[in-house]
Amino acid sequence: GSKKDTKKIAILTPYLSSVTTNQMVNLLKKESKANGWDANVVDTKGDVGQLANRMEDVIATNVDAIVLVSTDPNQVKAQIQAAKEKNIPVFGCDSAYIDGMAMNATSDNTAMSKMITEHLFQQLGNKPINLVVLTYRPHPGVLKRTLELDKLRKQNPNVKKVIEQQVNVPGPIENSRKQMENLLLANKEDGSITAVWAGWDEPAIGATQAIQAAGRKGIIVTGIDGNSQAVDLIKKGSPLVATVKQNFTGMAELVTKQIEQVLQGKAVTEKEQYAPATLITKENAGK
Amino acid sequence: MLQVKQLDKRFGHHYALLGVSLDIKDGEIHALVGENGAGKSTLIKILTGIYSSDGGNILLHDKKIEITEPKVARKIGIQVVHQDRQLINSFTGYENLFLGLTYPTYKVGFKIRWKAMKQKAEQLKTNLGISLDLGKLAEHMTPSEKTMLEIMRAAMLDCRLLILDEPTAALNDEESELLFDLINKLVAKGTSILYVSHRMNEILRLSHRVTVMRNGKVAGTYFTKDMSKEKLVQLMTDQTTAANKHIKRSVNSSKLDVLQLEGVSSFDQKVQDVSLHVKQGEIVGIFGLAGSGRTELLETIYGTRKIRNGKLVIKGRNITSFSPKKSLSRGVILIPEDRRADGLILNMSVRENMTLSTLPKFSSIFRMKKKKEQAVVHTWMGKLQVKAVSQEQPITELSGGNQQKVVFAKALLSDPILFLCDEPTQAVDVMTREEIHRLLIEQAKKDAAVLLVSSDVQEVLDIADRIYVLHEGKTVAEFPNKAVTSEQILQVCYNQRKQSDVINE
Amino acid sequence: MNRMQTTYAVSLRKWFRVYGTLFAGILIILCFSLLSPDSFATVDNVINISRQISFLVIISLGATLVMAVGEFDLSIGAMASLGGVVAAKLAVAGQPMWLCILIPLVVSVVIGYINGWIITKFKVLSFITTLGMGTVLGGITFWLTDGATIFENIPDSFRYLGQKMWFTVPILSFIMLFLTIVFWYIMSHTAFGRKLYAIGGNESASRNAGVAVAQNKNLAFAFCALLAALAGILMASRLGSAQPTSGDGLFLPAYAAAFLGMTSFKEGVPNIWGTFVGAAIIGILANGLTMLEVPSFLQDVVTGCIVIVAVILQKIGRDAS
Amino acid sequence: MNRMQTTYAVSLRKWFRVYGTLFAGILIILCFSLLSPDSFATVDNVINISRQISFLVIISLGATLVMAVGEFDLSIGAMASLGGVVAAKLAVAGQPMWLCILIPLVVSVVIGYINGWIITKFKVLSFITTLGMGTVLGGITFWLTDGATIFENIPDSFRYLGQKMWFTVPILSFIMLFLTIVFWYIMSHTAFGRKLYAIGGNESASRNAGVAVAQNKNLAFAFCALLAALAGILMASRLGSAQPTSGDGLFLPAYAAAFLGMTSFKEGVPNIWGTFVGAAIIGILANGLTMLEVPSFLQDVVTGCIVIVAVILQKIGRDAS
Ligand SMILES: Nc1ncnc2c1ncn2[C@@H]1O[C@H](COP(=O)(O)OP(=O)(O)OP(=O)(O)O)[C@@H](O)[C@H]1O
Ligand SMILES: Nc1ncnc2c1ncn2[C@@H]1O[C@H](COP(=O)(O)OP(=O)(O)OP(=O)(O)O)[C@@H](O)[C@H]1O
Ligand SMILES: [Mg+2]
Ligand SMILES: [Mg+2]
Repeated sequence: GSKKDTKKIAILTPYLSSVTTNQMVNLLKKESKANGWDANVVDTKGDVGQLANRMEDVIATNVDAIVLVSTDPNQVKAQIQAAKEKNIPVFGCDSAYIDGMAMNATSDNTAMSKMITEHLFQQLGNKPINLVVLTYRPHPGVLKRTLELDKLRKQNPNVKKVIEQQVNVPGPIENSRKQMENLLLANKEDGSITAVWAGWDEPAIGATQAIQAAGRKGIIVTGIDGNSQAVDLIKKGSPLVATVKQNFTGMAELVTKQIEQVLQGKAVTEKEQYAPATLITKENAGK
Repeated sequence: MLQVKQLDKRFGHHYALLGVSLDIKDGEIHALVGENGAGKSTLIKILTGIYSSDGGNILLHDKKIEITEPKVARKIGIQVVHQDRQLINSFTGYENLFLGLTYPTYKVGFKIRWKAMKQKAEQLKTNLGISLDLGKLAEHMTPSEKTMLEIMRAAMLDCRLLILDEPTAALNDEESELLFDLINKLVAKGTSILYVSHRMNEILRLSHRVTVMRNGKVAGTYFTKDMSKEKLVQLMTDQTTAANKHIKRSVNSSKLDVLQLEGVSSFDQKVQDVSLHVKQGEIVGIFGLAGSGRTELLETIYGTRKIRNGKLVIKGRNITSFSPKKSLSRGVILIPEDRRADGLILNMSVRENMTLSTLPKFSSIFRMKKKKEQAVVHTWMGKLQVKAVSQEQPITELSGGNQQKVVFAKALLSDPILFLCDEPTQAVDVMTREEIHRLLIEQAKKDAAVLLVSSDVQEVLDIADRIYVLHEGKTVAEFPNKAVTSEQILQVCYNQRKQSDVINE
Repeated sequence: MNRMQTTYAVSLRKWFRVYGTLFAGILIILCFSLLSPDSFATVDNVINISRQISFLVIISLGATLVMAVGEFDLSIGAMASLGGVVAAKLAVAGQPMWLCILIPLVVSVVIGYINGWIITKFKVLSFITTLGMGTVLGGITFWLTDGATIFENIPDSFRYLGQKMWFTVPILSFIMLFLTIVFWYIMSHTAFGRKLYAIGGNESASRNAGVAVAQNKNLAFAFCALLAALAGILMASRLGSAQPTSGDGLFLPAYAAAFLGMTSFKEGVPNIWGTFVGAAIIGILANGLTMLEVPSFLQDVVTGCIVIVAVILQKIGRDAS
Repeated sequence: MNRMQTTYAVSLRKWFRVYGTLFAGILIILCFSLLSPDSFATVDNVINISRQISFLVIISLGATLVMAVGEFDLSIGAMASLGGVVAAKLAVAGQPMWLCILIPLVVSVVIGYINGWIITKFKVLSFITTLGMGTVLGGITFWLTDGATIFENIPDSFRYLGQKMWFTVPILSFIMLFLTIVFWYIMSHTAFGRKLYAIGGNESASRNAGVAVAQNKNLAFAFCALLAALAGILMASRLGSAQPTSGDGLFLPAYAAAFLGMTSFKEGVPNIWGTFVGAAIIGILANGLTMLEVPSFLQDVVTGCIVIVAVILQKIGRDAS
């Protein structure tokens, strides 16, 4: 810690351009301001190597706390250790917990994936499921969701066909829309595609747009994250039927509370904390 | 030592060489002459492994050899100085000498032994009697220095046959003399020389035998002592031409000045305090040693080089802003020294090159008037007798002389009142040279003015009405071209140089 | 061989040399048509592809222009993103559609001109200058959006250009074709185009021939930025949202298209129809491979290999002649 | 002006011209030192920066080599990612450390050589060839990792090079300095290096003089790929994990560094120390701006502007002389 009065918090993320990460970072900034802390946001545009560098920089400037947003801490293990040596607590927000960190607040990716996947399967009932998976496995959170999907779909005998496509980042909406358009044309018969499972909301939006534009019926889409564009589409009764709203506000609040405690010299309440996610469907989308 | 038998080379449908045979003896200076595009450079490129032949044999000491790549040619002792300089601009003279050779290195660490390299180079310099600062970067060397450097490079290896492709094209007389000394030294050591040049005087003076090429074929090999300039020209062109003697013209002194310079200096001081004037209908020659700033003077007038101070008047109008575009609109055009680098768009066709300066004539805002363009280009190709398959042929495929004709056609299209010609007949065959001279005189007759830079005193004396001598960027003398001799002009150049040497000490 | 045969072979080779890449494209289309006749070789899919490649074609046209003058513009991706974001912000602010399009286009022309001005005025490398400019633009875009995607309150009118059809053909496809033809015409049939090519061929000779080198180069950069911004705007219109990094992904494919195009039509010279074919090949590959449900990683491998093979084949065609 | 003054002014200008970028770098360092003396201008931070720029320097050295022969390699980012992933996979599979490093390096040399071979054999543009190769490599990396980051079961030994210190200096910094010196030596003092420069200076003259152009170019590409893979391996070691896209972010900065470097030391020629300074400037900017808590978007704007201004200043220095 430093001797100065104003506490300095560094908020680091590689994915500031993602809607949800952005939302959390803004909340963290706001909460910090309310607490009288000086918060500095560093974004590395998807580059984890850079994130490690920037983390070292803020460690060198002796900040009072570091918050990693939407980052896999395994990728900055060495830097977390370095921070620990200098007694700088590292908090995770929508990240994960590993040794050396103070705590992490997140939605449980696996649980969210389970929630949405089961909802999707339930919607389709006993009909054969021809599934398109739009995902991006290099993202650690999305990977966890995808792995859970892999598990669940193997258990479900109704799943007949799975087409997995990696969505290009940057530009996920445009890219997923293109891919979906192509897949729709490749599978013209009704029922040849019955569902789209998207690893997060942006590809879900792209896919929804493609389905709407093609005027195809009988395909449902799900996303994860609950960003407002997606919620809007659900509300309007589009093919996008559900998403899981992560409680980003909750996460940011949890982290802020823990930072407060640590800065006062107290210990964290719990190393891994979950902000419960909620399933958003047409019924509760308006609220 | 070297025999060439029935060599063929085809580019597309067109034969650049057809059944060419030639033999070169030990210690002989063998000259090769022919019009532009006769195939001289092509033959040389085959001998040095740059092109492969489409038929025929090459024999070295009666043994058949295959020269598949430049390396092979060098190994068997064939060295060459190409028509276009083959140097690495960012390298010093020393390093250029060792290009493609095994550098002297330490056994441990492979470090180049720079000292040994320099010693070897200096030694060679002494042996050949060349004075040249090898520490300079090639890009800072004058054309003659570059030529010397290339010859030194050829001499680095065991050199049994040295091929020189127009080595004197960019040299003036003084520098050429240095080169001839060098050639004679090499021949005395038993080296054979294959010498290509458009300058008949050199050929007649230097060579033992001469082979004449015409349209990709050999027109014959002769002993030089049986030859004369007229005979050679006749063999080259296969026709008898009336020797084009210089017609002394008199310029009406009441004519107006087209160009007036008063105390003009360029920003980099390559041109200093130059005053001169050119009248309508007048051809004014500018002579000076290499590096005396002639090119720079023309560039300053044309607007590619920044002017520092002085007054420049064109047709009575005081000029204050300069750019090639503005110069063109005032009727001033430049025929640049380095055709390929500054005169032509190499990946464009003859047509596109010819009309580049005058595009507004052939276009509205919305489109090119292609028909008109084609018609005009056709006319000019006919007028200047440009040898090309069609006006759509890429300009690179034309021989040097024909490229120069296109440059002239481009200039003439813009109806200039003032020609700035920098070495306009460089690397151009005798016939084309006469044509270019005729062309300039014709333009002068139509009241255009010509400012002509040439490294060839004879050329200046042949067509200029008045001559300025330039030295270290300053005009040091002015002669009307009456009863002045080349000796007198050169005298001024050298004396001036001595004078300045004295001042510096 | 008899004479006629030879001539025939020669002209075939020449055709191959000049239209090599086009040929490769046709070959790819044939393959896909055979492998998935029901989905690939359909009118719907042609329309689909034409819409999908429209952004890429438009941005590649700009890349072609600066390549024609012998330079590079590495800021086109960032410029596209900025264009989309500015347009979307204006739309959200309730500005009329024509202003939403016009303002970013004007901004882009200014930025492109500044690119050109720096490069021609100080005679610095376009590579490093536009790399720097791209970074600056990325920062500005980020500042404008706070890093977030803009999608709330975008009026329907903003989606018109990107999502509507005329006579069952997307407006986007019309715009793309229209621009391709316009720029082909400019480059091949106007004095301006001729000057750009002359500058790219030999800058110093062009200057000596009275071509205003700096001015024309600046214009090329301005056009390039304009086209990039337009691509970005149309993309935002199509998606009904603007992401701060949406254009970045277009940068490498745009140059891939232009370079593929250089091997076609006008050998070794950047040219408009070549670029169009190049962009189409890239788009068709992505479309066809997705339809064949080739796994993502294999798609990359196949695309990369086909690009390399197309270039090589075309070269072999040339050398043979 | 009196004679001595002139000479002085001239030599100052010459210094500025030759060391312009270095000067810009020093100026940047001074600024940061004044603005944040407690954190920027510390020994710790110097060590920190030296570690951070090590990957960039290493990959940029490779870029410099291919630029020296007048070509480009756009596959270096993908090569770095692949190198890191292969090394990490081998480490997870329990292979000894030396094998984990050696195998990806050997693979990279082969790939680099293939790049060179395609380019020299078929005389195709390096730009499009390596763009294609980069796509292929990206696909392979994805296939190897299934898109996921590799971090589980990576033994500690794998982290050694990337995380350990010798005498309080990170091994990474030693490696970077060592390689810089080695490649400076190669480029400036061995026949191989001089040949590379000769090829870049005038390819046809070099060929005519008997330099084995194709062979040396292939070697340049092989070295370039080697250095890229090494950067990727070291990055994986440093992070203790390998991401399938980790190297991609190095691609543009590497060329920015090399181009910045071209304006230094040896004017207009890619050179090792210039590249080093260029990479250092990029690294220092990122470090210093973060320490000053400049917001991300402003960092981009500032970085972009400084790069442009550095290049312009250096040019002005040149023109004045
Ligand atoms: N690479 C090429 N492609 C096509 N044609 C060529 C090529 N090189 C030369 N030619 C043609 O071959 C013929 C011979 O050219 P070459 O350069 O050998 O002439 P030259 O005798 O050296 O002329 P000059 O005196 O002008 O140098 C010319 O008609 C020329 O147009
Ligand atoms: N690129 C350059 N950089 C530095 N110095 C140069 C450069 N080009 C030429 N020089 C020098 O400038 C001086 C003038 O050269 P230039 O060749 O243009 O003169 P010139 O009178 O036209 O002679 P010529 O054309 O017969 O060689 C020479 O001393 C030459 O070494
Ligand atoms: Mg010749
Ligand atoms: Mg000259």
